[in-house]
Amino acid sequence: MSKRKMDRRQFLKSAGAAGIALGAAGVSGGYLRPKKAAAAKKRPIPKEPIKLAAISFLTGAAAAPFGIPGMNTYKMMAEEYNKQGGILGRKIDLLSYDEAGGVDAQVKLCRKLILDERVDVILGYISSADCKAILPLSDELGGLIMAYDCGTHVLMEGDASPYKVPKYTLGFRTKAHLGIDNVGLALFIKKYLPNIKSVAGINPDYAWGRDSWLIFETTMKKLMPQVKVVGTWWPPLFTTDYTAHISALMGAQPDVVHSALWGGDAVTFTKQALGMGFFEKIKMAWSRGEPYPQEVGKEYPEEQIICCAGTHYFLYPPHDKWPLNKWFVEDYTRRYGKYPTYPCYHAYQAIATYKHAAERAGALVGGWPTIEEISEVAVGLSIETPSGHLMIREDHNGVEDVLVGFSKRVSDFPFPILDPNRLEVFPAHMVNPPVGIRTVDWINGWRA
Amino acid sequence: MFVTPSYSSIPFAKSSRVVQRNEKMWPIYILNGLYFAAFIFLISLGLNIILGVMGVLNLAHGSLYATGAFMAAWTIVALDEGASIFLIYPALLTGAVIAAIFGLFMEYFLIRPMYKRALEYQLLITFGALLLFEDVIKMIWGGEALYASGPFDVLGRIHILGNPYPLYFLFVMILAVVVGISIWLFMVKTKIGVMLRAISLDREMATAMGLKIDKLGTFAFVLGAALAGFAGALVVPTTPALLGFGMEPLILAFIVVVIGGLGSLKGALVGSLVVGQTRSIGIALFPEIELAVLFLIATVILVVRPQGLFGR
Amino acid sequence: MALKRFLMRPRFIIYAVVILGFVFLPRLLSTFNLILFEYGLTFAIVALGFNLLLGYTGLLSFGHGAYFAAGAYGVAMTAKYFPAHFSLEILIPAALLVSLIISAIFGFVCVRHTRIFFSILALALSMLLYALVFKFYHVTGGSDGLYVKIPSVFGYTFEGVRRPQFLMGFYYYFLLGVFFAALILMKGIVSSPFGKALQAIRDNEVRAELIGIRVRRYRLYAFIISGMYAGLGGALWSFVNGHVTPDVAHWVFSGEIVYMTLLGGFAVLAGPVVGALIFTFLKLYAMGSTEYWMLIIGATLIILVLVLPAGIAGGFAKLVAKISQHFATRAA
Amino acid sequence: MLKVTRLVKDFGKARIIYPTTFEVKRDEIVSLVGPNGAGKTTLVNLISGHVKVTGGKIEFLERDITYASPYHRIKMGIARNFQITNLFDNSTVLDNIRICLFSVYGKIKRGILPATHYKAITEEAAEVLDTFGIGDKKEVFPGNLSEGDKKVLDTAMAFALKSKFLLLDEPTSGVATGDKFKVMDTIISAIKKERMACLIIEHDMDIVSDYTDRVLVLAEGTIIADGKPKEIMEQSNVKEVLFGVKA
Repeated sequence: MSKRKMDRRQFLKSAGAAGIALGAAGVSGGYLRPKKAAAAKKRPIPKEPIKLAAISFLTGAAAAPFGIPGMNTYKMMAEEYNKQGGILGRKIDLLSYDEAGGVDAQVKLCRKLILDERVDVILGYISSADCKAILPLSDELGGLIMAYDCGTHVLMEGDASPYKVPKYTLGFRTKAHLGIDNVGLALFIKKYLPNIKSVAGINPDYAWGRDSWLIFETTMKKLMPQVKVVGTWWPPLFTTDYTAHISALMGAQPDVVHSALWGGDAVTFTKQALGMGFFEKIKMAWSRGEPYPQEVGKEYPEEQIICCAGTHYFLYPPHDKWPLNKWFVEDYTRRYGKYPTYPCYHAYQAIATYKHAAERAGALVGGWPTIEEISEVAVGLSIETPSGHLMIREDHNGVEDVLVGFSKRVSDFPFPILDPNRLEVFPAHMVNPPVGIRTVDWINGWRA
Repeated sequence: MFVTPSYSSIPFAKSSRVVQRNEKMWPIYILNGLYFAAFIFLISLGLNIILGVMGVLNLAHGSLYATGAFMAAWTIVALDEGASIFLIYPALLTGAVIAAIFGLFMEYFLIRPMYKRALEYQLLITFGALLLFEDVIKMIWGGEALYASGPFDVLGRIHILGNPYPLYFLFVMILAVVVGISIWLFMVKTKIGVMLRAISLDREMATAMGLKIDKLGTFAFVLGAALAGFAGALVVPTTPALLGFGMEPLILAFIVVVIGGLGSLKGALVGSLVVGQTRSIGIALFPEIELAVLFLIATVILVVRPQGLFGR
Repeated sequence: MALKRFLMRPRFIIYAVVILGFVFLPRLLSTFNLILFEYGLTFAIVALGFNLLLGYTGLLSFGHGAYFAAGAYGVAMTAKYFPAHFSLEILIPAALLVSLIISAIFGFVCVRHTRIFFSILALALSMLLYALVFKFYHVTGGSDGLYVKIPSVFGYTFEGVRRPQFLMGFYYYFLLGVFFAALILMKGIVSSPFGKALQAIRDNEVRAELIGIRVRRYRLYAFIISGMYAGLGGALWSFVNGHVTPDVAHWVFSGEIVYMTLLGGFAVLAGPVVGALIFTFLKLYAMGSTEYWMLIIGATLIILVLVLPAGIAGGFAKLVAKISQHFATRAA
Repeated sequence: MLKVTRLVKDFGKARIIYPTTFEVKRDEIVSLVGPNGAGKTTLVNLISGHVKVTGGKIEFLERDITYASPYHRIKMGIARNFQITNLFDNSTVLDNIRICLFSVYGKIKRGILPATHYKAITEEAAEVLDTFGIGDKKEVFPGNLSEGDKKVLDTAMAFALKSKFLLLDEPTSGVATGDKFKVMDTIISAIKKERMACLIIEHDMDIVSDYTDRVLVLAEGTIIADGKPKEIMEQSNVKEVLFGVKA
C-alpha cells in the first residue's frame, strides 16, 4: 500500500496539468459536499463481509472477449482489497452473476439481489439496454447500483436540457458515457482523414448502437458537414452471420464505416469481413475497438481507427509515468495470461469508486455508512485509476479523457497495437458535455 | 443529407436513408442469398422429413443444429486450426454424426411414446427437449463462444466481377445441392425412400400395407437430425458457435416450412430460396425491417394458400 | 336453511380458506415472494384464457405471447405517448382494447385452420408481431423495451412510494380482485351454453355444424376472449415487472404459457391457475439454485408429459374422484 | 314436403347418382332400401347438404335448397343422424341433447349464466330422453352407453332439433337383433308423436315393412321402384336387386 502511495506522489510531479486540475477539483468537491452526513454520531461497523454483487456476461458471445475479463478484474481487485484489509475493515464477499438472458431476466435478477439477497452494492451491466432497465430499480427498490460499462448517454440524461441532476439518487455510472467515444472518433477523423467523402454505420440494434450512431452522426454533421451518410445497418445484438451486412456495406462504398459492435459481435464481424475482403476497400472506425486486435490476433487489419472507450489501454498511460497502470497490467497478465482490455479498467473503476466512497463516507459518519450516505459522498469523488483520473460528477456519471489511434502491426506484440506516433488523447472537457446539458444539444451548440 | 436527429423525436424511418448502391455488387447479394438458402435448406429439409413422416413438428430441431455446430467446432479446434485439409473437412461430418446420435436418443425416449398422443403433447415434449438441449450443450462445451474458422480461411477468396467472394460459401452451396439431390434420389429410387413417402402420404394406408412405421419413423428422425447437425457443422467455420445458436435458424426453418408447405421437400427448397434471397436483398436495400419482411411473407402466403406453396 | 347447507358444504369451506389465505398473504410472505406470487397471478389469468382455447375449444395456440405483449405494450406505449393518462382505470381498458383488436385480426386468420396448421400459423403471427416490435426501435424501444412507472388510480398518484410498497399494498388487492373476477367469469363462460357449444366443437366438429353451430365463428369468439384474457394478464404483469420487452411476444414465452397450462392440467378449470403459480416459483427457484435451470424445467416438462399428462390439478381431481368412487362402492 | 328432381352426383369421373326423382309427403315415413354401394348414404348426404350436388334440384317446403349450406338446411328443419354414431363424447348424455336445444332456441350465444340455469330447456331435454327411453342415463357419458343406446341418442339429437324432416341412416345398424324392434319402436313412436316426416335407410326388410308407409328402392344410383312395402316386395326387379332371386 505505502509503496503505491509513493508512486502516486511521484506521478503528481510528472503528470499533465489537466490531470492535476481535474483531480484537485474532484477532491475539493468531494470534501465540500457531505456536511449533513458528518453530523451523524458514531456507528458500529458490522463484522460480516460486504455482499458485493458483480454482474457481467459469463456465457454467450460477449463472455470470452468481454464479460469474463471484466469479472476477472472484479475477482482480482476484491482479492487485492481484502489483502489490504477490506473496506473499513470489512472483507469483500464477491458474488458473480451472468448478464446473459436478456433485459427481462436481468430485471428479475436485480430485484432478487436487492429484495431477497440484500446485497450491499451491485456493480455491473455491460449492455446499455440492461442499464436502462436496471438503474430505475436503484431508487424503486432502494439499492445501490453502479453501472460499470454500459455506454448510452440517455441513461443519466433528462428529456430537455438543462435537466435536473441526479436522475437516480442511488444509481451511478463509474465511467464516461458514449459521448467521449464518438465525439473522440469524429475529432480524430477530422484531424487525420479530412478528405473523406462518405461514411456508413453498422451498429447493434439497441440503445448502445442506436445512441452511438446518433452522437457520431450529430458530431460529424457539426465538424465535417460535407461528408455524406450512405447507409446505416442495424443487426440485432449477438448476430452470428454478418455476411449479408458486409456485402451491403461494400455495395454502399463508404470511405469509413462507424461501428459500435462489441464483444463477440466485433470479433465475428472482423473475421467474416476479413474473409470477404472488406478491408481491401473500407476503413472501420470502432467506437470501442480496443480489445479486438488482441482477440482476433495477427490477421487483424492495419490502419483501422480504434477508440479506447476512455484512455483504457494497456500501454497508456506509459508505465514509467503511471506506475499504477504498470502494476495493473503486470498483475492482470500474470493472473490471466492476457493483456487487460477496457472492460477490465471499467471494472477497476467501479470497485475502486465504491471503496473510496464507502471509506470516505465511513470516515465522515464514523462507522459503516448507509447507501444514501455513500451515494452522497461519491459525488465529486476523483480517484486515480490505472488509466489516469476518473471523476464522478453531480449527474452520477463519470468523466474521462479519451484515447484514439490507428491499428499497426509491430514486432514485439502478436497482434496489432495502436500506432504510438499517431495516438490522440482528447481531454475530458473536450469530449464530455457539461452537467445538466443533453449531449446532443451540447454538440449542436458548438460554434463552428 | 445530414439532419440532426434529437433523440426524443426520430421518426423510425429516419435512419433508413437511400442506400447508395454499387450495381456490380448485385451478383454478390444474390450469392449471399443462395449461401443463406443453402444451410436453411438443409435444416428445413430435416424438419420437413420429420414432419412429413411422423407428423411431429420438432421444436428442438434448432438445438440439433446447434449440437452439430458445437461438435464440429470442437473437433476442428481439437485438431488445431493448422491441421491439413484432409482432416478438417471430414471433421465437419462429426457434426452430422453427433446430431444423428442425439436424434436417435430423442426419438426413442421422447417422440416414440408420443405417436398416439394428442398434438399438444407432441409439441410440448419437443419444447422440453429444446430447453434440455440448451443446457446439455452448455454442460458439454461450456458457455463461451467456439470459433473454428479453419475450413473457411483455408479456401480463401475468388473474384466475381471484381468483387472478392469467399470460396467456402460456394463450397457450402455445392454441398447443399449435392445433399438435396441425393435425398431426392433416395426418396424416389430406393425402397426405404418410397416407403417413407407412402407414410407421409397416408399413415393409415401405410400401416394397413404393413410397413414398419416405428423403424421407418426412427430412420426419418435420425436422418432429419443428421441434416440439421450437418447444416450446423457447415455454418460454424464462418460464425462462432453460441448458446441459443439454434433459435434463429429454427424460426427461419419454420418460415420455410410454412411457405413451402408442411412435409413437402420441393417446398423446402423453394421456401429456403425465398427466405435466403429475401434476407440478403432485404438487408441490402431496406436495412430497417429485414426480419419483419420474412414473417410478413410467411403470413401472407399462409392466408392466401394455407397449405403452403407445395402443401397438399 | 338452504344457505346453511350451502355454507356447510366442504367445497365452500375450501374456497373460504383459500380466499382468506390469499387476502392475508402479504403478512405471510416476504416482499420478494409476494411479488413472485403476483407474477404467478398475472400468468394465471393468461393461462385461464389460453385454456378456453386449448381445453375447451381444442385449439393449441403456440403464439399466445402476442396477445400478452399486446396488453403489456398497450400499457407501456400509453406511458410513452400519453403520460398524462397513465392511470389504472384508463390503462386496463386500453390494454383490453389493443389485445381485442390484435386477437380479432390474428384470430380471423388462424381459425380457418385446426390442429398443427393452427399452431404454426399462430406461432408465425406472434413472431411477426415480435419482429415488428423488435425492429421499430424508435416507436417501441426495440429490444431495450419500455419502462413502466407506477400508475395513478382515479387521480391518486403514489408519490414517493417505492414499487415494492405499491405491490405489497394496494396493487396486490387490486390484482387479487381482478384475478377472482376473471376466474368467476371464466367459470361462467365454460359452463354456459356458449361454453357447451365450444366443447361440442372440440369433441365433434362435424356434428356441431350439423346441430346448427357456426363452428368457425364460435372458434373466433373463443380466440378473442382468450386473447383478451392474455392481454389483461399482460397489462397487469407490466406493472409488476416495471419493464416490457419484446421477449413476451417471442414464441418461447408462448411455449411457457402452454407449459403452465399443461403443468396444471387443462381438463380442470383451476388447472391453469395452479400450473401458472407453480411454474413461476419453479422457474425462479431453478434459476436461483443452478445455472442449469433450463435443464430442470425442461426435464420437469418431459416427465410431466410422459407420466402425468393430466397435469397436477387434473391428476389430483382424478385421485379425488377415484377415492370418492371407492367409498361409494363400499357404501353400496 | 321434400321434392327431389333429376338429382345427379359425380365423384370425379365416376357417377354415383343417376338422375333421380322422388318425393316425401308431410308426416310420411319412407324407407330407402337397396344393395350396398347403391348410393343410399350419398343420397342422404346430398339432401342434408354434406355433399355438393352435381346436377338436379332439391326442394324443401317449396323452397329450392339445392345449394343451401348444411347450416341453413338445419335451420329450415332437415336433421339427420349418422350411420356410424357421431356424438359429443366428452359431454354427458343430457348435455348432448341440451346443446341441440340451445341451438334450436338460439341460446348458444349466452355466455355468462351456467347451462343449468336454463331450467325449461333442461326439463325439455329430460323429456326427450324419456321419450327415447334413456331418461335414466342423463349423467352417463356416451362412451359408456350400449351400442343400441348410442344409436337412440344419436337419433334423439337429430330429433331434438325440432326438425320437420328426419334423415335416419341405418338407425339400427350395430344394434343386437333382439333390440332392433325395441329401438325402432321408441324412435318411430317419438317421430309419430311430433308428426315429423322421415326418410330411413334400412337393410332389414322386416323393419321396413313393419314401420314404413312407403319404400324407395335404389339400385346403381337410381330409383327403380316406389310404393307400399307389400307391393314392392312382389316386383321381380326388386327381388333381383335385393335378394338376387331370378323370377
